[in-house]
Amino acid sequence: ACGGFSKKDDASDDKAGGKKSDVPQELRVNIKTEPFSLHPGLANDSVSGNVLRQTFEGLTTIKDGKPELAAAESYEVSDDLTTYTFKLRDAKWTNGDPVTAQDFEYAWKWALDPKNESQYAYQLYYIKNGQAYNEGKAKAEDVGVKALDEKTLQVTLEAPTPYFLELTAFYTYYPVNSKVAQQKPDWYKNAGPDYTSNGPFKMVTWEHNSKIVLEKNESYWDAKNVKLEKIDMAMVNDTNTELSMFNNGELDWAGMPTGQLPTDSLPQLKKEGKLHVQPIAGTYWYKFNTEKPPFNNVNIRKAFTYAIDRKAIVENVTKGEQIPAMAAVPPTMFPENEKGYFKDNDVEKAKEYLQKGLQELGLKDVKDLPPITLSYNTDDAHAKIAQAIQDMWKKNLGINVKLENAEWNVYIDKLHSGDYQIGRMGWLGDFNDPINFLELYRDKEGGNNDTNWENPKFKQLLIDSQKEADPEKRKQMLKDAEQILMDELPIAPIYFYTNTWVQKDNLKGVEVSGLGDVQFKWAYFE
Amino acid sequence: MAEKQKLIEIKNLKQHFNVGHGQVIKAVDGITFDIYKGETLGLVGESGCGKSTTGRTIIGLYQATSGEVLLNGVSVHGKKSPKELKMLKRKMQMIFQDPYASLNPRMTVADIIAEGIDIHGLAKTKEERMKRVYELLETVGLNREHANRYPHEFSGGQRQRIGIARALAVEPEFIIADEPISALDVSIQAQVVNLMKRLQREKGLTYLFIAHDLSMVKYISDRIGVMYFGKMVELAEAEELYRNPIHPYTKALLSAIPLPDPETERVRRRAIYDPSQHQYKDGESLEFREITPGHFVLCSEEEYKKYKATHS
Amino acid sequence: MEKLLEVKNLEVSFQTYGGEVQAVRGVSFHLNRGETLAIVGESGSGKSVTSQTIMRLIPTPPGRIKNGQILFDGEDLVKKTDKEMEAIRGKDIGMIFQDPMTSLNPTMKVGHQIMEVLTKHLKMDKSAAKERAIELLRLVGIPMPEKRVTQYPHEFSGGMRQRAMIAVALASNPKLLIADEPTTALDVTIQAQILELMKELQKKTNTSIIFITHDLGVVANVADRVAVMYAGKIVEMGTVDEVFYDPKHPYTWGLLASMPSLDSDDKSELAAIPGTPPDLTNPPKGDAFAPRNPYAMKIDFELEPPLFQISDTHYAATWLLHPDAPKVEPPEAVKKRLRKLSSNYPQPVIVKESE
Amino acid sequence: MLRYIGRRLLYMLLSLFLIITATFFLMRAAPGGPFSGEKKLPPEIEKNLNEYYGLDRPWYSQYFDYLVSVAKWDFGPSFKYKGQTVNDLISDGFPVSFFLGMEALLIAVSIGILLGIIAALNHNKWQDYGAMVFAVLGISVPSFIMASVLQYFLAIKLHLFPVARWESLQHTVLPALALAATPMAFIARLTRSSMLEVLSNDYIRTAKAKGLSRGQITVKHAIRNALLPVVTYLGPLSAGILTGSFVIEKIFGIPGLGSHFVLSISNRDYTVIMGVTVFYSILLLASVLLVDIAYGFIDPRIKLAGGKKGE
Amino acid sequence: MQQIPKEMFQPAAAELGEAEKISRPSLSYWKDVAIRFRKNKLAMFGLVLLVLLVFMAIFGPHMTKYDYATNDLMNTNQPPSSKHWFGTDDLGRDVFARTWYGARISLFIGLAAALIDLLIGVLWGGISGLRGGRTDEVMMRIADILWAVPYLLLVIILMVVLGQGLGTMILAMTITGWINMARIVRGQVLQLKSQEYVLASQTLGASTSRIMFKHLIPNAMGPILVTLTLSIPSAIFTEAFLSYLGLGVPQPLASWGTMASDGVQAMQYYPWRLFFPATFICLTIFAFNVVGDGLRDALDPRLRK
Ligand SMILES: Nc1ncnc2c1ncn2[C@@H]1O[C@H](COP(=O)(O)OP(=O)(O)OP(=O)(O)O)[C@@H](O)[C@H]1O
Ligand SMILES: Nc1ncnc2c1ncn2[C@@H]1O[C@H](COP(=O)(O)OP(=O)(O)OP(=O)(O)O)[C@@H](O)[C@H]1O
Ligand SMILES: [Mg+2]
Ligand SMILES: [Mg+2]
Repeated sequence: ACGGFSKKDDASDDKAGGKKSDVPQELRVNIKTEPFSLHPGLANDSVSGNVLRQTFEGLTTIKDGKPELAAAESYEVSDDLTTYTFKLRDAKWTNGDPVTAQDFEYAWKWALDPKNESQYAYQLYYIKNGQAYNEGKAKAEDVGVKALDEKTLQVTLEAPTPYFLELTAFYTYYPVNSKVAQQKPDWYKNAGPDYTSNGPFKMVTWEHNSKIVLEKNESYWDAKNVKLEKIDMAMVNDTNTELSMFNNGELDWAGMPTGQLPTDSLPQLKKEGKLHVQPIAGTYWYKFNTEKPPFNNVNIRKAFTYAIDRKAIVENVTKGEQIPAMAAVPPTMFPENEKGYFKDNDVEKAKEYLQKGLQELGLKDVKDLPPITLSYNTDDAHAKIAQAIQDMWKKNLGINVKLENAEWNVYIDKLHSGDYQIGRMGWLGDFNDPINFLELYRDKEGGNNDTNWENPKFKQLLIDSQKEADPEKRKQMLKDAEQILMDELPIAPIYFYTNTWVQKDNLKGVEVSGLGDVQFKWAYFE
Repeated sequence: MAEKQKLIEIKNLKQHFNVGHGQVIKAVDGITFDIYKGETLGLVGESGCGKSTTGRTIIGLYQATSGEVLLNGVSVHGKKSPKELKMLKRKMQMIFQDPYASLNPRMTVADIIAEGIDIHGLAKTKEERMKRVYELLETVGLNREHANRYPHEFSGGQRQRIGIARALAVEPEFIIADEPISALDVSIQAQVVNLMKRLQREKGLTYLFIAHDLSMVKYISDRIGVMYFGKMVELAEAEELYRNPIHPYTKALLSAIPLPDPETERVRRRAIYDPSQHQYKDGESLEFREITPGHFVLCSEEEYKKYKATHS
Repeated sequence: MEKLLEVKNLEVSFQTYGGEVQAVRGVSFHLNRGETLAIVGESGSGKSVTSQTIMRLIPTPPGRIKNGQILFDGEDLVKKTDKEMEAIRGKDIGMIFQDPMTSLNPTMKVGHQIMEVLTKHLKMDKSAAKERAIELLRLVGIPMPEKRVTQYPHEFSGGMRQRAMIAVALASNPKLLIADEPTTALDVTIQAQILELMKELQKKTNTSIIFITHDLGVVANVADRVAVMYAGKIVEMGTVDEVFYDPKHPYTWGLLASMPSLDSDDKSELAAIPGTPPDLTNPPKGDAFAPRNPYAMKIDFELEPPLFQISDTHYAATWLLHPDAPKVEPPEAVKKRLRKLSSNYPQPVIVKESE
Repeated sequence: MLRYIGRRLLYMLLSLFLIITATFFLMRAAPGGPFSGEKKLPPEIEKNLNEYYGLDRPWYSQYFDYLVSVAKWDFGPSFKYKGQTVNDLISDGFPVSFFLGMEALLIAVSIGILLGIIAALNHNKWQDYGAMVFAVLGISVPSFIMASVLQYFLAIKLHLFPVARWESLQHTVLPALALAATPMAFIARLTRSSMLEVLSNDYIRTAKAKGLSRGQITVKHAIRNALLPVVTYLGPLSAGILTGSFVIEKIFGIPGLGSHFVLSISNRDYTVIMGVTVFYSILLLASVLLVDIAYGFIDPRIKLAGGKKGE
Repeated sequence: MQQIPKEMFQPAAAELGEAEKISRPSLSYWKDVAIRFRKNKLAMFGLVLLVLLVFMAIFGPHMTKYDYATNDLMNTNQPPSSKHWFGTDDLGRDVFARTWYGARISLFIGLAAALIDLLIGVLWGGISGLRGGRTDEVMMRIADILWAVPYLLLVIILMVVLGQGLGTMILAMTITGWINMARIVRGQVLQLKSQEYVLASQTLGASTSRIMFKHLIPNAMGPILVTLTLSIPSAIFTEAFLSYLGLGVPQPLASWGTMASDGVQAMQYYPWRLFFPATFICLTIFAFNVVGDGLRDALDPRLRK
């Protein structure tokens, strides 16, 4: 395959840039909390991501759901799909240093270096010897990233990775100014001259736990397309306050992806026509512990899964125009999954399966079922959904389910150790590929599986798909795998996530990706 | 008073208060005396000279700075089991100088008086308890209607009587009466004093009677001690003390007693005590010496000779 | 002579759950400038309540002035508001309370409690007030007053607290000093000193004093006139000589007789008045003293005695003065005191009919 | 006195040690760890991290190292906020919390005492009832509701104050009020109750007899005697309020220390948990000591220092 | 002068016994308190209010045909109406039914926590203050330590070790709840223990417990009652906080605390979800406060109306 994107013309930008308006180009958003770290190699949370995405730029960037070249000017892929050679464009760090291939090499190896406390180093495991180096089994030189010269970066992968370009837009793949970083290891701790970045904005203020102020980076290669002069990021971790601030004119944007809207406000906002909704790559599901009775029985799992009225939940409980999920992979990746693999709220079938399941378990009646507990981590939204579903199971199946909530860490501990029957979980895509959702259930021991479910066919399909170069064939393999997942139902999907927000009417050009990431590079006020 | 049996022995008792800034108030500064079974020892002296403190230290409300108090030969202040302590408490009682402060504002008079009865289980039934309370009320010149009232509803004298009734309730052997009658009118004073005497006769009670009213002290006491500035300056039989006061302070005290006779009052002259009149030399040791049998005075060697000469 | 204070038919009672305690039941007396009136009487007879009522200090509720007038310098204090009373209290009328421990603020230095009066009424500045406070403490016979001003009440002995109270009351040279048992906790030498101090002050500033005490010796020493109270009423009132040398009321007899004598060596029982005082919630019909009165007559249980006037200054409320009453002998101890007083009327006159 | 304080300081050190120990072991006993996020980390990464932060060493060595570093007043790096040390977090957050806390304390104490006094002086009159209704609202409405209500009415409806954030003095008013409401109400109730007690004492009568006005009596004689319970309450309260409140900081987006108390625990950010706990404990122990010393000043009859009476 | 028959002036023997009239019935302090309390109208009103609340907690849920748990997703967030008297919540459940179910839990929790706080706090503070010296030092430092150890952590551990349940919840609620009370009581005891009447009782040989319960605690009742009335709302909301940790009442059961903290999120849109639970909490606290005040007044014989 060959690279090269149909480079988008700057037509739209000209339009906006052409008519100089006197509206102050200052954006005020809320990022909820202090970012854990603004070092691309250390960041591991969405807040940090939301800031880094404005101040840094990777080889590519996601626009309109597709990777688009950014720091790289062009790239080439070897035929075996394992070697990428990127040509960098002439770009500068905020301190005037040129952005070089060495900066990328340095950054990636830094993150993989086991001596550095990078939590997201595994995002770089696709690179050859990345994992081995991180585990201390290989040397830095062995890692498959190399600056051939100032402007050429060669990346060798462990295996063909069809979505590698998407990955390079992720913040762990961002470059770091190696000159500064080597001299000043503390460069990333505060705003200041040492904090150098290569993105459309530069950070001028970082008051910890209080706010971050970004200003337009004049030395950014695409500065002429950046309209915003300033972004003021508040850290207010309260949904009601956030919306109130927006209503009071203290914010220009409230809600996802940087913040969040209170669930109770959604109907009214919708009614007033203010609410923006966008589906994103994420699925909310319940996991069954397939080794604990009665959920070791597939028919019982089916009964429980079919007896959920997802439509009622998204319309009346979550209210964010989420999409009822009768599949695992979000429609942003598999558009046909809006329909799914089974019927929503199929009470008839559910009852049938229940009977079948009971028979198989040798039980006469639902009363003979062992006590069933539905667990979730404490959160208003989870609680509401759990109560709604509890009620549905009671009405539809006549089964009384106990609810149990716990603090996050306690809960996750239980889930990972298999000390649960039904547990709530959600998954937000890291990159734009179905594999990200399916491979969770590839291995019984896989860290995020928790269901103790494993299926050899499913596993094989996923492994094979990695080597498949033909996107169509690959997609089919993944769909087949998903079909298996939906037949066996170790999980009961509930809905696909959406992003909901409100924004100033005259704010345009904010780019929210299918993964739910936001970029303000192209944003402007009319 | 054939065989005088010592009930209380006080040996070189000292009670110093640390009032901060390194200052120490020597409220009681080394006093030694005995109280015999069945007698009344009167204690008089200038206000602030340490009478109350002596009483309170004897009964163990203060931890003595030094010295010893023995009751029937047993030290009062040593370590004791709760039971022993309780028994000891029953043997000794105190009538407090300040009638109001020593009554719990939230207890009825009946409960206050019955407290000792309850503590020591002296009444079997409720009726018996109330009967005792009524008796005691009447004994001290109150009436039953008062049983259900609260201390703040009483006049000063009435409060004092409640305190007396409380002390009597446990039938102690030894009562320290700290100005028990000064707030009472004379007729009630007479009643109380009669009562105390009667109890003494009937039950062999022993009293340490602290008061200012010298005529009453003289009337009730067998012996009288005179205190001045933390020290006992004179101790003698009541009659003897009145007739032959030796220490100049005692003389001043006696001369200051007001008499209930307007005419004599108009002409009475009182002696004034000036501690410097002793003209003690530095280093001169003052000791409590017996001038005539049973009559002790705090004096220097020189004074002792002088007193001895004039009083025998 | 000019009247400074005139109390007319004062009635004070307390509303308690058990009923109304009629603490003061129609008390009338007056006080001239520069004069000392001693009030003696049975404990609980209403002496303190009367004096506190003059200051308008009885707690309301439960206390209530039911009736009467208190004319001070011609103005009726009963009608004054609290605000108006503030200007009089402490300045024109000083008061020494009976209970020195609870009457002093436990958390305020003694000196400060004295200084308060000085700064409030005499508008002294702090250092002057402190000087004066030390001086006052010295005057009332407290040794080392410089040290004592900075101590707290609980570090004082009972008598010292009382003297501190006296210092507070004397601080502003009041026109009227009400001393409620000011010397009960004092030894006789200090007592004498205090009495002298008060007399001196009286001479200097023409202060009038109401002196409540149980010590008849003190009464003899300080009083110009004496009022004897029983069960909320004044039962006898007269000059000090009249009351000591020619008492008319059997209760006064009882009082005088129950004192032990200093000179005698007599250890026989004191002549106490038998019985218990009446409960003022249900004051008995007739003469309140009757049940304890060995001279009681039938009428004493029926009718309250009227007030008889024996001389210009001598009053007593007892049926014994009625012409129809049998002549009775007072007890021995009283008989010894009796003298013929020339000022007496030939016959006692009823001045106030009982109702 | 000095000896007493010296002895107390020793006890404080001992307490601090026990607090640290208890917290250390409770923290380690709690499920989860600083790196358990939404998505489970590959075990090798977790191993690296544990090594990096020394969590792989045996507990006793970690524990003793920790004690040593506390003694050096160095709480180490935060596990979550990479690049920030716990000392940074405290020195960033505490001034903010302190300022806000002081403001709230001032409001709570001044208005609380005032209300209490007014209520007591007008016992069972309308002022008393009014103050009581006010106090009941304050007591029964916790700060998170109070904050939202204040925000809704004063910021959103009336636009008197900004909704949130920590920018100017104006921004501090609402959070301070929300923070102060409950303590204020409680102080008012305490003051009222002990004022009533005090006002029925004889020395108040004496003060009246001196001709002091009601105001003077209250200020000079009554308050001090009535203050003891308030001071008792104020000790731990001020330690708590000055180190910030999670709820208030969350609702108003205030960069104070308070949020770390809760977030560090949810995050299992071990060093931060220990750091803020130690910091808070020191404040608490100190304020409790101050309260005890204050007792002696308020009521000279209370002698803590002497131990036994009469010594 | 009015004529009086001569025979009236006959001497009459004084009958001393006569003076005794029917005295007021012999009442104990506590009966006295009860009588004084009953005379206090406001306090009685508070008591009636409490009784009413308890009554509603028992019978309220049966007054409506709706159940506290049944969802009605088609009718979520309905304002109060003749059908749903207090409206519905965001799962369409009847707020009226939930409020009175919640009352059961919250009233129980409030009372239980208050009682336990009272018991432990008063004893702890009382002993600490009365004994003084080292005992005081040790006891108060224990309280400080408990107070300083992060509560959240403590509760998480409790939850993990003991699991969910009523016992764990009560334990979690009281583990630090009593400390405030202990501190207040200690302060009072320190102030009161040097009072003369305590000394007087000591000379009578009164035991420590007697001095405490007869003398110190009755005289410290004012602050104790005030603190107690504070501990009730704080328990009600602590329960809501514990729910957050999974230690509260299991959903879908409601308590006033959880309803209010839930409702405050929706305050701007569906105010009734906050209004009802919050109002009833306030009413409860109001009732407790006036009862407490009435009790305080009744306990103080010096204050009489
Ligand atoms: N607050 C009150 N409530 C009810 N009764 C009261 C109150 N204060 C005083 N009394 C009653 O009023 C009567 C008079 O009391 P008062 O204090 O005037 O007596 P007194 O003559 O001063 O006695 P004493 O010489 O003993 O001080 C007493 O019977 C007392 O019980
Ligand atoms: N708790 C205390 N702290 C400090 N000093 C005290 C304390 N109690 C008493 N004193 C001092 O001790 C001395 C003696 O006091 P005490 O009460 O024994 O006198 P007293 O002889 O009873 O006098 P009074 O006849 O006036 O009651 C006084 O100087 C007093 O100030
Ligand atoms: Mg004394
Ligand atoms: Mg009196």
